[in-house]
Amino acid sequence: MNKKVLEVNNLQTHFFTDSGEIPAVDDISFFIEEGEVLGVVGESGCGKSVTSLSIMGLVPKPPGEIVGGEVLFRQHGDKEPQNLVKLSQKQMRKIRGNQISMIFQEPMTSLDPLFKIGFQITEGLRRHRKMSKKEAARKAVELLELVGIPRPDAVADEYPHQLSGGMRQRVMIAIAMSGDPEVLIADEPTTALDVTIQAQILELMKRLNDEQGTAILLVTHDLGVVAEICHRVVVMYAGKVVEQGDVRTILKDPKHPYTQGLIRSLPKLSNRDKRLYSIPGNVPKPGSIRTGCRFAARCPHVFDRCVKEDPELLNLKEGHLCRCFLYDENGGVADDSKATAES
Amino acid sequence: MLAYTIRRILMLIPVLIGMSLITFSIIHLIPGNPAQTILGEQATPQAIAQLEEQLGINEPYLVQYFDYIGGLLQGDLGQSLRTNADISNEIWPFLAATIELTIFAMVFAVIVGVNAGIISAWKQNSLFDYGAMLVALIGVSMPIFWLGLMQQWIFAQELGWLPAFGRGNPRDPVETTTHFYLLDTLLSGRMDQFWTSFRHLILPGVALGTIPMAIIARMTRSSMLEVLRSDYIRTVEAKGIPKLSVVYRHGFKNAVIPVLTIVGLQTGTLLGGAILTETIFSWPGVGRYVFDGIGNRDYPVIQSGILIIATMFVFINLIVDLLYSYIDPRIKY
Amino acid sequence: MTVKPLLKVNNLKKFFPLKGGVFGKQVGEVKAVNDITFEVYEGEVLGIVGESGCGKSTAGKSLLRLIEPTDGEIIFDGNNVTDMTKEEMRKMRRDMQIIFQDPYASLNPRHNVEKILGEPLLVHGIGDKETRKEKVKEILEIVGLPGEHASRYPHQFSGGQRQRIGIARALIVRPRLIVCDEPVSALDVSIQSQILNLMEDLQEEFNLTYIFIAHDLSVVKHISHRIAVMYLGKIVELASNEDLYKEPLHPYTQSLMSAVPEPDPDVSKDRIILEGDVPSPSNPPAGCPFHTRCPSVMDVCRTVTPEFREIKANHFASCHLYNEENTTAEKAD
Amino acid sequence: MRGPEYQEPQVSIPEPASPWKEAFRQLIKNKLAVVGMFIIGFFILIAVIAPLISGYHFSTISGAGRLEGPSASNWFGTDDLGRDIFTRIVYGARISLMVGFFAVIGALVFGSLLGIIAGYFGRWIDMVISRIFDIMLAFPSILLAIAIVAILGPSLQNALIAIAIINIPIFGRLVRSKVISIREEEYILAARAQGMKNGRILFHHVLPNSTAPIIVQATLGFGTAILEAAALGFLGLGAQPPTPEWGRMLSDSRQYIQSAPWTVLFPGISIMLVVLGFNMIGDGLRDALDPKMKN
Amino acid sequence: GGNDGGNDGEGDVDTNENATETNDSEEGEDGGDEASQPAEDQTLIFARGGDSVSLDYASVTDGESSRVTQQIYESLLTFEEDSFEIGPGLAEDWEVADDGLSYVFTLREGVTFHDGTDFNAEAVKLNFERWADPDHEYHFADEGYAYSVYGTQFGGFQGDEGHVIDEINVLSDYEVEFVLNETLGSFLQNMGMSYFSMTSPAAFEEYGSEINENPVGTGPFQFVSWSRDDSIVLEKYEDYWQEDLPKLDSVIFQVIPDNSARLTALRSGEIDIMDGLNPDDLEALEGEEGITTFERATNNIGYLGFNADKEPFDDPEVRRALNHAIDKETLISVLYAGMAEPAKNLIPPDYLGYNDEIEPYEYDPELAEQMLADAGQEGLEMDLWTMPVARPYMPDPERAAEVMQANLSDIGVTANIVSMEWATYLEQTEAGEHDIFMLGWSGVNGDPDYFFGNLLHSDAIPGGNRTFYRNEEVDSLLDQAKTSIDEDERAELYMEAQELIHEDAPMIPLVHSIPVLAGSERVQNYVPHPQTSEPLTEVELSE
Ligand SMILES: Nc1ncnc2c1ncn2[C@@H]1O[C@H](COP(=O)(O)OP(=O)(O)OP(=O)(O)O)[C@@H](O)[C@H]1O
Ligand SMILES: Nc1ncnc2c1ncn2[C@@H]1O[C@H](COP(=O)(O)OP(=O)(O)OP(=O)(O)O)[C@@H](O)[C@H]1O
Ligand SMILES: [Mg+2]
Ligand SMILES: [Mg+2]
Repeated sequence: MNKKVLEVNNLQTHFFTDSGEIPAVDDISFFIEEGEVLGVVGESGCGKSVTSLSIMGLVPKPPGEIVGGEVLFRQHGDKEPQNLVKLSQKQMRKIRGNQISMIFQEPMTSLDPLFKIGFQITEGLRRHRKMSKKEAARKAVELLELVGIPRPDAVADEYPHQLSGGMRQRVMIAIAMSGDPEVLIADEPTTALDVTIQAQILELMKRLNDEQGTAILLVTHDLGVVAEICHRVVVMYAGKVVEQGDVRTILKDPKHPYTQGLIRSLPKLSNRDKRLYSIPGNVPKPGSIRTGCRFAARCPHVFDRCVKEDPELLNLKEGHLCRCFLYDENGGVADDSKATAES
Repeated sequence: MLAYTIRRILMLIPVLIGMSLITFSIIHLIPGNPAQTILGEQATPQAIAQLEEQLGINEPYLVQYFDYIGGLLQGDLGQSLRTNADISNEIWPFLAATIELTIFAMVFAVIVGVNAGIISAWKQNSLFDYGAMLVALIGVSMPIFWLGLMQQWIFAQELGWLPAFGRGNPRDPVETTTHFYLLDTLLSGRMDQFWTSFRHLILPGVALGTIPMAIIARMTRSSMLEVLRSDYIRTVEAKGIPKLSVVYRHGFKNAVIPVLTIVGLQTGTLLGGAILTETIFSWPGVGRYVFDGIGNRDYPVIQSGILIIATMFVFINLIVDLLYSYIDPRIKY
Repeated sequence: MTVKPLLKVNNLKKFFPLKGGVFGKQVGEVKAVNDITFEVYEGEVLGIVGESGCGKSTAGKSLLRLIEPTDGEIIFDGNNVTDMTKEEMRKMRRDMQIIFQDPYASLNPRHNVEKILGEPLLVHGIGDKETRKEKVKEILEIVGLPGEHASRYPHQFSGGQRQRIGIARALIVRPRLIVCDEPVSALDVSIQSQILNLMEDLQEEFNLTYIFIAHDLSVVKHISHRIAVMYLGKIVELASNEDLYKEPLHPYTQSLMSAVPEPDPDVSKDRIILEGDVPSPSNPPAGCPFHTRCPSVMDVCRTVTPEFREIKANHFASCHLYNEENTTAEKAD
Repeated sequence: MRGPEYQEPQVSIPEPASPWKEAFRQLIKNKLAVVGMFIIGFFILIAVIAPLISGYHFSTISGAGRLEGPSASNWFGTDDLGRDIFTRIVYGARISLMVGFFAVIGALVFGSLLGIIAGYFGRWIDMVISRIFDIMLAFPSILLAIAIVAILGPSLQNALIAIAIINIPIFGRLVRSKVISIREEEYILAARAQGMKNGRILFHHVLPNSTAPIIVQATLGFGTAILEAAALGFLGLGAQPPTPEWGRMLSDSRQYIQSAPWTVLFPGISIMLVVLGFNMIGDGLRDALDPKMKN
Repeated sequence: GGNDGGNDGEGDVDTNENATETNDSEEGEDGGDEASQPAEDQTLIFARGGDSVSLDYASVTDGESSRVTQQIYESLLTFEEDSFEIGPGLAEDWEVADDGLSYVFTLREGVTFHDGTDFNAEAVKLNFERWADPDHEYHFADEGYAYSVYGTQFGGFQGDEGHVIDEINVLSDYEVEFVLNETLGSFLQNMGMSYFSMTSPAAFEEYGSEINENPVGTGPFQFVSWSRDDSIVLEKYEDYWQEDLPKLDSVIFQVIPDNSARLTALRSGEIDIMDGLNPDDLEALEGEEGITTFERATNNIGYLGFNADKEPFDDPEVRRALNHAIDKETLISVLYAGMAEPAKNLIPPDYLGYNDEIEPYEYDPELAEQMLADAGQEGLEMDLWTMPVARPYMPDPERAAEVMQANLSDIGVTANIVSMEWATYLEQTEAGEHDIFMLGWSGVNGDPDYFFGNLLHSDAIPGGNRTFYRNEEVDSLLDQAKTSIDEDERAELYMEAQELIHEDAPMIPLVHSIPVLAGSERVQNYVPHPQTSEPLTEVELSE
């Protein structure tokens, strides 16, 4: 079994706003192994971005704050993992962009419009590695080549607005890859892109994962993307992990009613059902439901206990976890659920 | 870029014509006969009639206007009715005094305002933020003439730290070439005079600069807050760049455009709005020159003064516009 | 499905002027919609897919003359929409409605739901106050919202609920044709299926005709009877749902389909990954607009714009690959 | 099919909260804005009940009690004509508030009208109106005000007119830009798609949505107008004696700043407080109504 | 202006004197001087509220201009240090023909202009002709020059009917004759006015119409520089004809518009003399270490005039009643801090023919109210016009109006204060639009005719007579006094006129203000002249 590079344990990130405390990330645990692509899926507002920002130590503060849990990062060669949550901002800066880097959803707005591409790619490097200007310039071109940008020399001398969305996202990846990170966190890297461009970027990420062995935490809401590139998947709902497992299990044999519903409600290219399945109700904001299963209000199998108690994340089988009262420890169907559960 | 500059300058022409027309109409709507004003209560009707004749103020307005514009095109601003002096010669020292004061005030306002704004945004909701923004709020609410009076009273009269009036020590007049005292004293190598002139600038400069400072601080803060929340700043943060560099290099550069706009607008306002400060601090500037001109019904003086101020204002904004494209590569005209 | 065309669009064009230069003259144009022709039959759903910026929205808005088309002909139910006066057009709007992509931007934040939904009735003079109120309640229930919500304001609804309001607004005047401009792309997956189902139900219930615009091929495929694929302002392929999926003719359609990721790890596809980006519509390439990225590009593609022709029965495409003389050449490859 | 009966997971929102009520709720959460409202409320109160709270008349001259310091009988002392400064400040509140109110209303009405015309009709009308605004704004406002007062003659009423005039382009531009930007909003497109006429779109959709920034500007404009009136008063171009206008009181007393500082202190503080109050409310309103609007 | 006068300096004494002085100032640095010892730096800074308009003395009338031109220029005759008593100036001697139609002036020899050229009879002729003759090459009418004082004092300009100077004859290099076509009682007084002083003919040649910025005279100081609205710098004219004078090395006229800033500057020693002291500050200054005050003899009148053409002010009884209503003492204490005399006549007390026998109308509100009632004017309401600008005789007209408004309301009269732009004010009062109005008058040459003739003679309607007072008897008394050249006879006539005027009460004479200046105690020999300005020839700074 591979080593875990990054381990998130019971992470809690809350926002303290005028309208009260919002537990955007509410007791989340998962890990990434070396060279692995882990997908985090979930609908808008369920806390995916906040999770990734928490790992990076970039939660906007105020109003956000990590109120509990730890983020263990095991650097290559190190025995003892570091708890990133405990590090000072200064120590964090050494890790950010160097050992862990991140790319964002909006390629159109994620690059500083006033600086040249070349500068932006190597800004972090020059800081972390004390590179000379010349070296940095060469490295920038190298990285642009790596992410498959045509005319890398010219592009390094251009400004972001001169590039298309796909190119910019490649540049973002180049920036992220500049420090040879062990973990790359990609927060919805293709959501804003067209399908044809998305295919290019996914291809690129796959290649980097293969060739450089970089572990990737891929945040997305698109199960298609997950199927395409991820090895394992974490499904989030309203700030909580509801299901976790390898990609085949999650997509082919999901256990949690939410995951099931999600997959069934997708229109698919290959078969045209007359009617889509749909999960009723709305996606709740984290914090709007305080007790019971967060999904209870929309769940077709809901029964009394769901509303009263918080379900635990159960290990159904090796590496497949699910947070639902329908199941018991061993992946069987729990007794009390049978009464109300319909098929 | 060049095309844009040319277009902008061409676009100024109707504005300038409109301005001159409005100024001209306004001043001729002002009641009161310049001849009577100049001669005062002890003048005889004959003397007034004679003076009117000589001043040429009995001509039809349009004739006067075209005379004026004709002269203007040849760089002739006309003559003051009161002093008979050529305005083009006479106005420069006033203008220089105002420009020097304005620049000083603006430099003060920009340095203090921008940094206060940046730090406030950086340390949002900190004690500094609250303090600075409260001060800024009071700053924009302060009647400038009252602030000036209070400063003069406290720092010049009660404490005696700084001179209360004028541009320099009257006993030791500055040898003027450019009429910018700081420059003139440097040119003549008189460091003592330079220091004196500088000290004279402090009170009026600070009084004049306080309101723009407050406005700039508020603007910088809100602009910075927006920028600091933006995606690309998060990217820079994710690269592990030190906060100072994030805030000043990336943050401020991106936040600077609205700040620059305000600086441009405020500079224009200061140029004309210095009347009050100039009166309080006996600063021989162009605001007072025009204000006195109004009092004296000195048409050419009012006309030229306002036109020059407005033209400068318009050009400052042009420069600001052009600066945008220098700072922001996305703006190409 | 009847075979009567409800809407005929002939050679529709929309070019946006590009301004620049010293005098702000037009220096070019964005060919957002560049000569498209199609028909929509009563009761059918015509899907339009294409990547961002290919002109889908522009086409949709031009159909309703919310944007004045540059050229072309739109015939709705035998009436030439392009020739109508303003007032005729206004009346016409009862029959042709639109649903927008952004459920946040398309509802007036200052109006409550009752006003939003009641206003279309009012301007078309339908019913009195009471009946309008009734109708609002009725339509709300139809789109799956409690009637009491009528007094609420848009900000009190979630995205999906807002989109339901948008649909209700389009529906309340009982139109015959609704242009749906990406009605689900801003929504979450679980909400998206709700809205898609709702729209399907409504279509059957009220015998509506939809022009359904989306960039998501699987969504379009799910809801449409026929699909038009757009690229750079042109329709490159138009066929029935089944035909298009079974046998995409145009290389662009083929690569688009292969690029759509399926949420099924077992479906393994031969991906055709296109090179580069979509060219700018202000400077479209000569010849076939797709030739810069086409995997099977030929010399003729670079110079000659392919004709939009019926290649198989009811299956249209514009590609040189299917020209008589080229077919053999291609096969030989 | 729709799922089984599900209860909406709603955080209980009190029923129909119009954007205005929503904004008001936001506003009263803002501490500074509340302080501002108290300040303005206070000044309005003393302005209204002025005759009740002071035993003097604002123009009662007493040669004997000149330039007396603050005392139990004259809370803020007396001025050079022996008039009670407190009384004059209290009556002065009437003047300042009135000037602020009418100048802003005037500028608002005319500015909005021009702005709507320019923004809505566009083309050459917009060109002409915008150029006029440009030209007016190119003049330093205080100079323009001075010139206008010079034409009309110095008086409170004329100062008010001048202030209204110089503020017209500020409101005009704001309204114009709002109208133009709102015209591009999707809900306006939607309204057109519903078959609404231009007039209806303008009055039911465009205008209600531009009110927020206008209200904010108007509130801040109160402060500016009061400052401008005081500046004109200070230059002797505003209210004429014995009207107890604060700016005028300041300039009349400035020669006594050393011997009798209270004569200068209190009018200045009053101006500052009122303006501060309006600015606080304005800032609060901006945050509450239109968080994106800057400056 | 250029300074070539220094080298042309003749006379050993002068040069010696210079040498010693320079020595003094160079060596004095370490020498501990006594208190009364002259200071080493003889630069006097005179601070004032406004700048000069022009340095061509005759073309401007404002006091601030003449304050400077007094130092640069001299006229043929001069006034006594502190009165309008006439004495020799550039003319050593003068002779009047018996018929009063010819005056011969004998000029001082050896006087040079600052540009080194000689002062002589030709220069006198040229200067006078320049003013009198609109076609004269140095008249500069097209450049906007106007010589209104000349017109006023000599009855107009060449070609005008009333112009009294018929011709000017150069009898010799140093003798010049003025031939008049009618007698003028104030002719000699006029010759003492600083307006009629001598500019170098060579300077006209050189500077043309820019003479206003390049003054060249014979006075004790010569022009160095002028930065507008800021300062004018003058320096000692080394070849000045009065030996050992001036004592100052240079004089700087500094503009500080704000009264209190000016006082601060004085206290801090940045300036030496300041004009326009707030009367209220006077008390504070008394006994203040190092600061002294100078009172200028009064030379003006501030009055409240009635419009005798309007009801009810055409009724002398009403006018007299209102005369009793105004409390001049309060006015003086509130507005002038005591630095004014209550007025009962039109002319200031030191003037020729001042009638001290006149019993002033006492302040008596009850009597006033009674008299008004008797005249049938109860509940009288009127507009009280007040000037928008401060004048020498009325430092704060609007406040004064407020005080009088209060006085009037005490007797049941409602006065609405009306103010308008200054020129308009003057035009409208001249046109008789007002009910009652405030205004004043300042003397220029110490001659009573300048007051009476301009303010109360019916010939001055329309014009200076804004009360529309017409009394033929008074007119004829004034006419006789004007042309007479016998001082005693003139005094007699004026006394008589004043009695009639007092009885008719066309105005309420309010005050003769006493301008106060403050200065450092270092300033020696400074004597303010009633004329509002004075040469600083004798002034000296002590340590
Ligand atoms: N700055 C903030 N202030 C207050 N609440 C916040 C803030 N940022 C995030 N949240 C809350 O955290 C929750 C999770 O947000 P997050 O951005 O992680 O969602 P997400 O899963 O990334 O959604 P999306 O798919 O839209 O990107 C949101 O519902 C929001 O209420
Ligand atoms: N008002 C306009 N002025 C100028 N160009 C425009 C305008 N509106 C659209 N365009 C241009 O026309 C082209 C087509 O735009 P359109 O909005 O129709 O694309 P779309 O297919 O709807 O894209 P999306 O999927 O992003 O909504 C784009 O290049 C766009 O930049
Ligand atoms: Mg996110
Ligand atoms: Mg679109």
